[in-house]
Formats: sequence, C-alpha cells, structure tokens
Amino acid sequence: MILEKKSKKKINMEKVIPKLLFLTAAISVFTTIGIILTLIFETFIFFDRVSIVEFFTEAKWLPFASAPSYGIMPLIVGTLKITVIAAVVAVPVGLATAIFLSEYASEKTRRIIKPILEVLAGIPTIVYGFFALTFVTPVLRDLFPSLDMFNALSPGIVVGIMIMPMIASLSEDALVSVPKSIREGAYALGATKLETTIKVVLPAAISGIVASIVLALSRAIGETMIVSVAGGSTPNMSMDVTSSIQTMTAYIVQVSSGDAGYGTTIYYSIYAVGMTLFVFTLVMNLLAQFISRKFREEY
Amino acid sequence: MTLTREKESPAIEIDNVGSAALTEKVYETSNLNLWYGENHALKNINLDMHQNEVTAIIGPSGCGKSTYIKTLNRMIELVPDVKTTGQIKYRNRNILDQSYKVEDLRTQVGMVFQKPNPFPKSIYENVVYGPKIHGIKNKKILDEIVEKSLKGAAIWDEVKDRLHENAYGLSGGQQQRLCIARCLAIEPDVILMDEPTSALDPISTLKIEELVQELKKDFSIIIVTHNMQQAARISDRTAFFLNGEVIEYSDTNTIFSNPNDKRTEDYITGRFG
Amino acid sequence: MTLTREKESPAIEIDNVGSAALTEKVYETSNLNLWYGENHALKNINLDMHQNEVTAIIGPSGCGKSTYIKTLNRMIELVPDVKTTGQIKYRNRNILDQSYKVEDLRTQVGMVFQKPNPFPKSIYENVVYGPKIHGIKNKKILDEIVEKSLKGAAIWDEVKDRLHENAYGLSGGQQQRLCIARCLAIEPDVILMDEPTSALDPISTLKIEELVQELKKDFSIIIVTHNMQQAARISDRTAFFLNGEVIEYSDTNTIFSNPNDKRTEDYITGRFG
Amino acid sequence: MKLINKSHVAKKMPARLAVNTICKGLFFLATLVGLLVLAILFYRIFTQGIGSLNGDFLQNFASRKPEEAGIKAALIGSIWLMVVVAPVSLLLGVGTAIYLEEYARKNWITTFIKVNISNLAGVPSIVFGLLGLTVFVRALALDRSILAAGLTMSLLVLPVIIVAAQEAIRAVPRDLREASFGMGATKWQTILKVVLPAAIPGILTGGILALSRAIGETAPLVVVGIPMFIAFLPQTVMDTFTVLPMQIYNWTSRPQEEFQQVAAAGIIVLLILLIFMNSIAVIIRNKFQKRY
Amino acid sequence: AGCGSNDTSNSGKGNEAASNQLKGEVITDGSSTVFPIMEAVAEEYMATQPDVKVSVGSSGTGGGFKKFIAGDTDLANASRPVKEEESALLDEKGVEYTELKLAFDGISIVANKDNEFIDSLTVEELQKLWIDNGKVKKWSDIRPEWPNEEIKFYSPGIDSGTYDYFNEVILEEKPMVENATLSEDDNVLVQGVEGDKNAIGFFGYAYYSENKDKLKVISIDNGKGAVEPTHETIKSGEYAPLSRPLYTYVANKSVAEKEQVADYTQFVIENAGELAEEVGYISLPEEEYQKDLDKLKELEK
Ligand SMILES: Nc1ncnc2c1ncn2[C@@H]1O[C@H](COP(=O)(O)OP(=O)(O)OP(=O)(O)O)[C@@H](O)[C@H]1O
Ligand SMILES: Nc1ncnc2c1ncn2[C@@H]1O[C@H](COP(=O)(O)OP(=O)(O)OP(=O)(O)O)[C@@H](O)[C@H]1O
Ligand SMILES: [Mg+2]
Ligand SMILES: [Mg+2]
Ligand SMILES: O=P([O-])([O-])[O-]
Repeated sequence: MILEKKSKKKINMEKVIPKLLFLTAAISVFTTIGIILTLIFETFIFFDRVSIVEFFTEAKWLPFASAPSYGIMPLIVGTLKITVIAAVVAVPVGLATAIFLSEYASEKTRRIIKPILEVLAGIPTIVYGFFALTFVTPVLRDLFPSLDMFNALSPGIVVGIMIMPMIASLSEDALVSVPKSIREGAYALGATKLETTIKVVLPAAISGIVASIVLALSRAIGETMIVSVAGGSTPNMSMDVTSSIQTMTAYIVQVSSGDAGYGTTIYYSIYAVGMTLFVFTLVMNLLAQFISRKFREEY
Repeated sequence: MTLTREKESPAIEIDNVGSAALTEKVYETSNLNLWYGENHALKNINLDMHQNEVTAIIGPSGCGKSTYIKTLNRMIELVPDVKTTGQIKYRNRNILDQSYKVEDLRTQVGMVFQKPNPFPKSIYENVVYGPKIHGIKNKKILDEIVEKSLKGAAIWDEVKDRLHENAYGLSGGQQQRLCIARCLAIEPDVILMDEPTSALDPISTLKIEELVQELKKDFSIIIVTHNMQQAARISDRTAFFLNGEVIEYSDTNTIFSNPNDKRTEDYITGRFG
Repeated sequence: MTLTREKESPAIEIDNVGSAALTEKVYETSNLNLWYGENHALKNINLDMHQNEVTAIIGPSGCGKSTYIKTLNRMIELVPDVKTTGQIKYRNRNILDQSYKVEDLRTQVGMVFQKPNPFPKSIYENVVYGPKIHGIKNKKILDEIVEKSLKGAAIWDEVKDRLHENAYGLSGGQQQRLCIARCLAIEPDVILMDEPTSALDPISTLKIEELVQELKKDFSIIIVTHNMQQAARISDRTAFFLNGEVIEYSDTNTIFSNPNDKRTEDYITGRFG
Repeated sequence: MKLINKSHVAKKMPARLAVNTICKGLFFLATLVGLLVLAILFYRIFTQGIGSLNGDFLQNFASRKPEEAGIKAALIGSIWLMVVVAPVSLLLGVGTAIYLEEYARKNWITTFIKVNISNLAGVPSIVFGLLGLTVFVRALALDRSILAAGLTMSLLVLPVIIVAAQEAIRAVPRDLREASFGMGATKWQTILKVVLPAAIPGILTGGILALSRAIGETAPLVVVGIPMFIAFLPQTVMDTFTVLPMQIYNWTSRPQEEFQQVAAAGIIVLLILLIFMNSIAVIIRNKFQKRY
Repeated sequence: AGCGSNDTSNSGKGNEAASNQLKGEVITDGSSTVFPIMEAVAEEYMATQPDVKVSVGSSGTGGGFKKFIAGDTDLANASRPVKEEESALLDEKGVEYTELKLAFDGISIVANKDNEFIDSLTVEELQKLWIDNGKVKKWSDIRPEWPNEEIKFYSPGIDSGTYDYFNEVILEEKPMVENATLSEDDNVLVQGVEGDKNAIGFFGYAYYSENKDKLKVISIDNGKGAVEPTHETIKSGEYAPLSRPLYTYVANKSVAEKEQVADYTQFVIENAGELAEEVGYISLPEEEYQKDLDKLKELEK
C-alpha cells in the first residue's frame, strides 16, 4: 500500500540532488581557480621585472628604496612569528576551554559560556588591533621595558585570542559528539575525568580537533588588521619578537590602501606576495592533513 | 506491605541461604530513593549483597534494574538532574557520601554494560586502558593481563591474531566480550553486570556464565538479567524489581520454587525457554 | 560436504515441512558469497525463505548471521569495501542487481536492529517517520498508524501519555520496542529482525513473540536469534550458520529434534535454559 | 596470580585525583582567560563610546562633525549584507559538506576538493576582495552592489561553515542512518530528516563563527570598492552600501579625539548586532542539542 | 553651518543648482587622506541635491587610480600627483582627465612632550636625523649639547602620501634610518611619540593640531628663520618645504556626459577650501580655486 504511493518525482530528486550538491562543492574549486587566475597574471608581470630567484633568496624586503630589493623571506618570517605566537596562546587555551566546557562544566554553564566566547570571534579585527596597541602593548611594556612600541608579541597574542574561540567552539562540538557510552566505559574502570578525557575522548575526537586548529591557524596566517595596527611595518629576518615586524598580509594592505601607483612594480608585488601566501597556506594544509591522517590510523 | 516483607527478609534469608548468610556483606542498601527529575525511579530500596556470591536482579523492562546497578558505582551521577536519598554502604562506608571518591569506588567495583561500549582503539589498548591509568607500565605485565583477561572473557582465540586492530571491527557479541575482558583487567572486588550476555550467543553466554561461577570464588558479582534461567542457574540470591520497588529478595531457590509474593510468582511463571 | 547437503535439502524440506513447503518463496539465495575486504564472511550460501513463515537463523557470535540478514535488504552496502557474488531473488527478482532500487526493496522489507536505534525525536515522530517519507500526510491516518504500531509492539500503554517526549528518555527495552513499532508502521511484506529481543525482558519478549506469530499470517518473517528456545518456539524453519557457512537448513522440528549434522547437534545440545 | 598490586593502585589514587583537580582548575582558568579578555574589551569600549550612543547616532548618516555623525547607513548596510551572506553561505556550505560526507567517493577529486577548502580558509581576506572585484563586480557586472559584496563575503566564510558542518554530519551515529534506510527512505530523505536535524548544533556553531567573521571584515570590501561614505539607504540588493566595520575603521583613523568616541559607539552597535545574531543561532542550537 | 551660502561669489551658482533638481550617481574613490574632505563635500552636496547619490570610497591613491583607469569611478582622489605609470595606463585606455587641487596638508615634525632641549631644526639637521648612515643615532650626534641618548624614529608607512612627500623633499630619495618604526595609521604614531621620551616623528598637520597638548611641535628653519607649522604659515607658504597639495582627478567624459558629475565637481571646487579647514587641512589661496573653475568651464563646453 505504501509502495504505490511513491511518486516518480522522488526518484528524480535522488539523481538531481547529488549533482546539485556536487556543484556546490565545486564552487570552492572555482573560487580557488578564480583566486589563482586573479593572482597569476599580475604575478607574471611582477616576475617579469624582478627575478624569481631574487624573490626567494634575497634576505631584504625594501620595495620602496631607491635601489629596491624584493626578498620575501622577511615577510614570511614575520608571518611565522605571528602564527607561532598565536598558536602558543590559542591552542592550549582553546583546547582547555573546550575540555572544560564539554567535560567539566554543567550543561547550564556550557550554554552560557560558549556563546559568550563566540562573540570574541566576531569582534572586528580593527578593534582587536587597537586593543593590542593601546592595552596589551603597554601592559607588556610594563613587564618587559625593552619591548618596542610596535612588536610581534602583542599582535601575536591578540591574534591568538581572536582565533581561540574558533578552536574552543569547534573542538567542543567534536568532544561532545563522542558517544556517552564510551565515556561510561572509562569511568567504570575508575578513570578520573581527566584520564577519560585525555586518553579516550580526545583521541576519539581528534579529527574534529585537528580540523579546528588548522582552520584557526589558517585564519591567523591570513589575519591583517591586528598586525598592521600593532605590529609596525618593518620587514626583518630576526627571530626577535620584541621589535617591529611586517607580515605578508600587512604588506598587501599597506600597498593596496596606500599610495603606490597602479602599474608600478610595487603594485604588482602585492600579487606576488599574495601568491606566496596562497602557496604557503596550501603547503601548511597539506601538512596538517598528513598529520591528521597519521593520527587517525592509530585508532 | 512491601516494606513489611522487606523487614522480615533477613529472617527468611538465614533460614534458606544457610552458610551463605554467614559471609560478609559487600553492599548494604538502606532506604534508597532515586528520582530522575520528577520521575521516582527507585522507591525505598533495602538490599544487602554478600561477598563471594552472585546476586541477580530481575524484573520487567523499565523497572529500575539498570538504575539501581548504576547507583552501586555512582555511574548514575552522569545523568543530569538525578537525586538520591538513603544510603548504600560498600564495605561499611556510605558511597553516596560525596566525600567518597568515585574513582576509588570504581576501581574496586568493575562494570559491564548493557550495550557494548569499546573504546575506538585497538583491542589491546582497550584491555590495558584500566591497568595503565592505574599506573601499570611494565609491558610484560600488561601483555599478561591482556591474555588473561581476554581468555577470561572467552574471546582470546578469536582475537589473539588481531590484538592491534580496531575494536570496532568486531561483531556485537565480540565487542561485548571485549568489554568484559576490559573490566576483568582491573581485577575488581565486585563486578556489576547489566545484562552482560544480552548480546551474546549461547556458547559465549555459557562461557561467561561459567566464568561468573569461577569468579565468584574471588569476587562478588551483581548481575542484572532478563533471562530467568540465567538467574536461576548462576545466582545465589535473586531480587525481583517491579516499578522501582523490590518486591521480593531472597535465596534464588526460594524465589524460583516458592515465591512469597503473588507478583513474583506471576512474573516467574510468565517465563519460557 | 556442506554443499552436498545443501543440494539435498529441498528433498528434506518437502518431506518434513509438509504444507509449508507448498507456499510461495519470498527469498531465494543462491551461491551467495560476501567479503569484507579480504575477510570471507559468507561462503556459498543457498537458502530459500517462504511466505507466511518465520525463518530463524541461529549460530554462534561472529558466524555471519547479521551479515546475511543485512544482505537481504542490501543494508550491507553501507559498509564500505563489501563485495558480493551470487544472487538473492526477492519475489523472483535478483536484488543484488544494481538496477534494483534499494528504496523499493526496503519499503517491502522492514528491519529491526540488534541495538535499539531510535531517532533523536519524539516517540510519535519516530513511528510516523516511515509513513511520512512514503508520502502519508493525513494527520488522522498517521495517528491511527502510531496507535496500531505501538500496540503491535506492546509498548502503547507505557508511552501513550508521552508520545511527544523524546525517545531517548525510554529505557533500553522500551527503545527497542519503539523500533519494532517504527518498522511495523510501514506495513512491510517481509520483516527482518536481528536479535530483536536481545534487549528485552521476558514479558516484552513474550509479547513480541506472540506478535511474530500473529504477523506471520500476513507477512513473512526472518529472525536472527541467539535464543534457541526462541527459534524452536516461533519459527517454522531454522538455518544454522557456522563460520559464514550454512551448516544445516531445515524444518525447525527436524533441526532441534533430529539434526543431520554433528556440528548442529553439538551446538544445539550446548544449549540451556 | 594477581597481576595488579592493589596497594600500589591505592597509593597512586590521591596523586591521580590531585592531577585531575589541578587540571580542572587549569581548564577553568583557561576558560576565564577568554571571558576576561572579553570583559576588558567591553569595559574599554563601553566607557569610551556610551556617551555618543543615542537615538540620533542611530538615525543620522555619517558626518564630518563628530557630534552629528551617525551610523544609519552602515548599520542598515551590515544588515543587508547578512541577508545575502547568511543564506548563500549556509546553503553552499552545508551543501558542500553533505556532498563530501554523504555522496563523495574516496577519489582524487574528493581529496582535491577537501584540500581546496581547507586551503581557502587560509587565503587572506584581501585576496577574496580581488577575486570579488574581478568576478562579481566586473565579469558578472553586479557593480559595487550588496549582492556583489555579499557573494564575495560568502566565499570568504564558506570554509568555516563547510568544515564545521562536515564534522557535525560525521558525528551522527551510523545506526540512525541505518534505521532510516531500513525503512526504505532514500538517501536524500535520510539526510534531510535524520542526519541534518541531528547535525544542526554543529552546523550552527560554524554558522555563528562564519557570520561573525563576515560582519566584522573590512579589507575585502574596500578592495571590491564599497564606499566608506554614503548618505542614502539601499533599496534593493543591487544598490551600493557601506558597512559597520568600514565606518568604524574610518572614524578610528580620524585625528579628532571625538571621533574615537564615535568609533567606540559604532563598535557597541556592531557588538549588539553580533550578539543579537548569535542569540538567535544559539537558541536554535540549544533546542536541537542532544548527547546521544 | 551651511557652506557656500556664506560665500557670496558662489551664491548664484548654488541657487541655480537648487532650482534644477538632478538625479543619478557620482562615484568617487581614492586617497584616504583626501577622504575626510570628500566626505564633507558629499555630505553638504546631498543636502542641496538629495536625489544625487554620491559615494566616497577610501581605497588609497593607488587603488583609486586603478578604479579610475578601469572606468569604475568619476573622480579619483589623490594625495600626490598622478604617476607616470598611471598616466600611461590612462592614455592607453583613452581616459582623459583633469587635475584639480583641493587643499594643503602640512607635515608636522613632533617630539615627546618631555623633550626639553629641542625647539627647532634646520632642513640639514632633519636630513642628518632621518637619512640612514648605518649607525645608531644619538641626539648628541645632531647637536653636541644634546643628550647622549638613542633617538627613536616614528614615520608613516612607506606607501603613504605623507612618507612619499617627506621622502622627496627631505630624504631626497635616500633610505630612511633603518630602525624607524613605521605605521600606516597616524593615530598610532601619535601614541608612539607620546609614549616614548626620545621619540621624533612626523605626520599630517591635523594629527598634530588635534593633539597639541600631548606633543611638542618642532619649528623648521629653511634658511629664513625657524617657522612653526600653523594654519597661517602653511597657507601662506611660509612653512616650507613641508606642505603638500591634495588633489582630485575628474574624468572629462563624466563631466561632459553626466550633468550631476559636472554639478558636483563644481560644488567640490567651490567648497573644498572651507570644508578642508573644517576637517583639519588648510585651504589654498583663492586664485587656485578660480583656476580650477575655469578648467571645469572648459570641459563643460
Ligand atoms: N536518563 C533518564 N532520564 C529520565 N528517565 C529515565 C532515564 N533513564 C531511565 N529512566 C526511566 O527510569 C525507569 C527505569 O529505567 P531503567 O533503565 O533503570 O530500567 P531497566 O529495568 O534497566 O529496563 P531495561 O530492562 O529495559 O533495561 C524507566 O521508566 C525509564 O524510562
Ligand atoms: N564492518 C565490518 N568490517 C569487517 N569485518 C566485519 C564487519 N562486520 C562484521 N565483520 C566480521 O564478519 C564476521 C561476521 O559478523 P556478523 O556481525 O555477521 O556476526 P553475527 O553472527 O551477527 O555475530 P553476533 O551474534 O555477535 O552479532 C565476524 O567475524 C566479524 O568480525
Ligand atoms: Mg536496563
Ligand atoms: Mg549480529
Ligand atoms: O590614502 P593615501 O594614498 O592618501 O595614503
């Protein structure tokens, strides 16, 4: 009786839907192709004027000098400094928050705190920029007088604070979706909450956690305003976090909102930097995927 | 009326259980009430459990068997909004007292659940999880524990060649036996079993039942079961639950051959198989 | 050797099953093999199932019972990396043929699983899920279906006042009966049951068993069970699986009173209860 | 015969419990860090901006005079932007996640798409601006409209939604799907009626994070060419507009001290909008959240 | 207060515009330095012509020219004259344009409030301070009587119009001291100089005049005695060489074809001076605006 009710339309849906969904998935690919195309032509013009070898081997980034030097390394170093500092802040704090919320906090606490933290992720980055410059930097300068007005430390920490809710929130979801029965199994063996969490729940949720970290760090790499406001704009190669830096993104903003003439080599350099950044995140993501797959094999 | 009978029960016990009644008491439950929010799930439970005995808890679905057995190792606390009154003494200390550390309790009191719940790890890692968290690191001892526990749970032969594969590749029955092995690995004092064989085939069930008989020499076992034959076969005492109350608690022989309460008799005779 | 016996079985059937053998065949399985990756889980299965009969599948844990029953409605396809050869005819059409729409098949062939798996929705929504996806929208008809199905699964009285509460608040046994009700709601032709009573208490089990007897008047039922008594009590034919092979398939009386194969006998006599 | 030394186990117990308690404290402190930062930020912004926040501020357009400057165009513009971004990014994001988790076969195309998505998450927003300018503004001739900016922004936040939705869908237990298939439900019905409802909390988390980002972004819109000053309200998605963070950015870079207070007031408005949006999502999320 | 209305020479024009209600769009983009002037002009213009939709972007001088070249905008605001590369591209695309001057921005050199010794600098001293010589610079290197302490430099970002102009007239295209702290945001520089006792920095006049109480301004001696940057000295050209003009570029085609663009451009020229003053810049001498008006008249023909 029920079978007869089936309409032809439904069968067609089953064929159409996957194709539609495939199209939506393909949009991300089109976006990437679009980005590459947008970047590549201007990048070619740039490399027509500046040798690609110099770009990667030269240790100085001085595009505005009378004898300009285009060595991307200092910008990469600046970006890495920010990313590492942000990771050092965001990963432990974010994971600890996720664990606290999913394993220790009462349902009520959880429901209150999680959305509050998510507000942190939505504060305009320019607000964070001034927060870093006018609050975090002075506090840090009280602690370490040798710290410059513009430095890598303060924006790094603030970028960490900005991406922390992303890790906390997404990891918390991953932890919560580990079945309750698995936790019960561990508790019943006399495991403490900590032991249950670290040895059973966390590994079971590892793919979600790694995904959240990669996502957050990608955002740290791509972050612009905080770094431009509080990090200064002096590209350098030193490993020192107390002095002024410049990141790849900050350079792109500097030029694209600045005075550089359209058609000048400087103008095209932002596309070359953008392309480098793109490749940089690509490599990092491939690496993260590899690591996450390795993790998963264990379980 | 139930209460009156409960109060008489010690006398009945001594009459019927004979030597067993002289053993030490592991658990003493008195006036235990439990609510899930508004739902009064356990009503004034009074039950004593004895060392080196198998105590069976039977009763229809939803009568509170799982609830009660989970209270014995305070797993029930994981459900939000649960309230208890009364007391449960384990080895003379009230476990419902919040100063009693649940981790201590659960190290003494192992548990096997109704639905198999292996960790998403290898078979080996599942078994050594307990010993490892309790501080055993010696690889040789761990290997021995794994073999002994898996043999104890009658699953060694099936998995000995794939100890490092994921436990989720096992069939339902195999998973449950693995969970039993995991519990045995911490060598507990009491083992709580919530319908441990409901997912097992008869041969494995038989092995587990034999194992229970074996284990009771050293441990005390409390088992929830639907299977009245199982209760009759392996337990020394049986408690019959109905709607959150203990209707009758007595020596297993008495319960099955000569129940005191009409409801017990009705339930027993509705049996089959 | 197994194969030889399999080939003789039609003759045995006709001798022993009598009238039942004359009924129409619902399923005809021939030379079915199944691999999970490298693991050869079903080996050359040949089995016919008949209309308006209860066919029981018994065998020890891990022998392939669940695998086989899941192949009958192609649920096995959800496991990645499964390969099959041979054929299974349902009402004379080979369901392993990829042109056969699984949705059609599964609308005809309902299934109840080993572990209760209600949707995280209300009790009511669980039951009407099937009818709704098949296009029934009339509220009155849906209400009727809910009542009829829940009564059929012997759970109506317990839940009739809380139809719109979440199904996860039910006990394990109640959840499983809800799943049975959910299956009945689509009024299938064949019902596959994978140890449907393994999480149920005896009273509910009895009700389900009675229900199975009732349902077989209109439907055909294939049931996997550990409980040999259950198989003996409710089935017309019984297949005994071992290590992925059908060792013996015959009229239930014959299997239990006079098994052909030594292994069957060993398994049967290892029984208890 | 005993392999486990009970007294040894008992001796270790206090230390294990202590570690548990200490870690619990640490986890709690970590949670407080986030809350504390938020509190400091809010305190600073509110004390600075509350004076400028009044009815006129909400009803006026931007002005060169701090006391007359208002946020109307930017507030309405941000709301318009969300009206485009929310449905487009959720539809595309959840659609992609469903495709990847439920339909995609394990082949190089799928892997390629996945790598693509996580990579897009790291592309700086300004690059999306360049893309939006080339594709939406110029090639599709959408001009500097709400639609062009909204589509650009949707692409920008898409990866966050996809990744969150994928995780949420993956976490739905397999036996729920089996139950649905077992009743003859088609794949799409199963996804729509069983998988998605169960995955909604996780999807919404992604949605909140994504929209929060979209509402606070400036750089790509600047590149797309969205003006900073506008003294009229958009009527359709094809009109041009401006948004809160651009207006705020503009004010913070003014030399006059009074504009810093106006900027703070603008931030308060943005935060209120943000919290309002989050609350809606959180209410839906809490309604659906269930531990299996 | 309304603008144009208190300027008698413009009143005729303004009235004519008011009686003739226009419609359509005027799209302007470009320099963030010019943005406040353009915003003010647009604000006033829309009070007289509510149906003309004027939008003002702020994507930088370079970004503004890029859009101008692509034909996206009617006016490109700039904090420097159009560059060779840009005008080549404009020719290539066949975009004819007219340069209009809007106002002056005076660059102010400032030090920390607690700096007791510094009052004025000569242009040579400025060069000595800011041009890199590979060594760490101390105050005593400039004048021996000054303290033997390291100087901290604060400068606008290399890609800003302010830097560009400073680079041209002071640095003469030689590299700036390497350890200078650069920021794109002038408010950030104010913070830096305010918080650093040995700081010296420069930025737009408006940022100094709004923060007079927090900063110490340095007079510049260009051979004719020390001159402090003030409204008057900048306008008169006395404060030299550190004041630069700000521009807008209008597409000839837009003026010829779009009535509202022509009308708006005229409004810009008539009101830029006064409105520039309001937002912190300095107006040009009157004859400069008259020259621009004449240019515009030519185009409208
Ligand atoms: N988490 C819970 N929240 C609210 N009520 C619950 C919860 N768990 C169980 N209950 C209710 O408490 C009663 C006792 O449930 P319990 O699981 O203890 O029964 P049981 O005897 O173990 O049944 P079964 O044999 O089906 O497992 C039932 O009515 C059940 O609906
Ligand atoms: N998804 C899977 N992948 C690989 N092997 C599997 C999978 N599922 C089952 N198996 C293997 O196939 C064999 C048959 O399993 P099946 O679940 O059919 O047994 P069963 O007879 O139903 O057992 P039980 O009574 O314990 O449920 C077992 O050896 C099992 O380990
Ligand atoms: Mg139970
Ligand atoms: Mg099975
Ligand atoms: O925005 P600017 O080009 O004036 O620096």
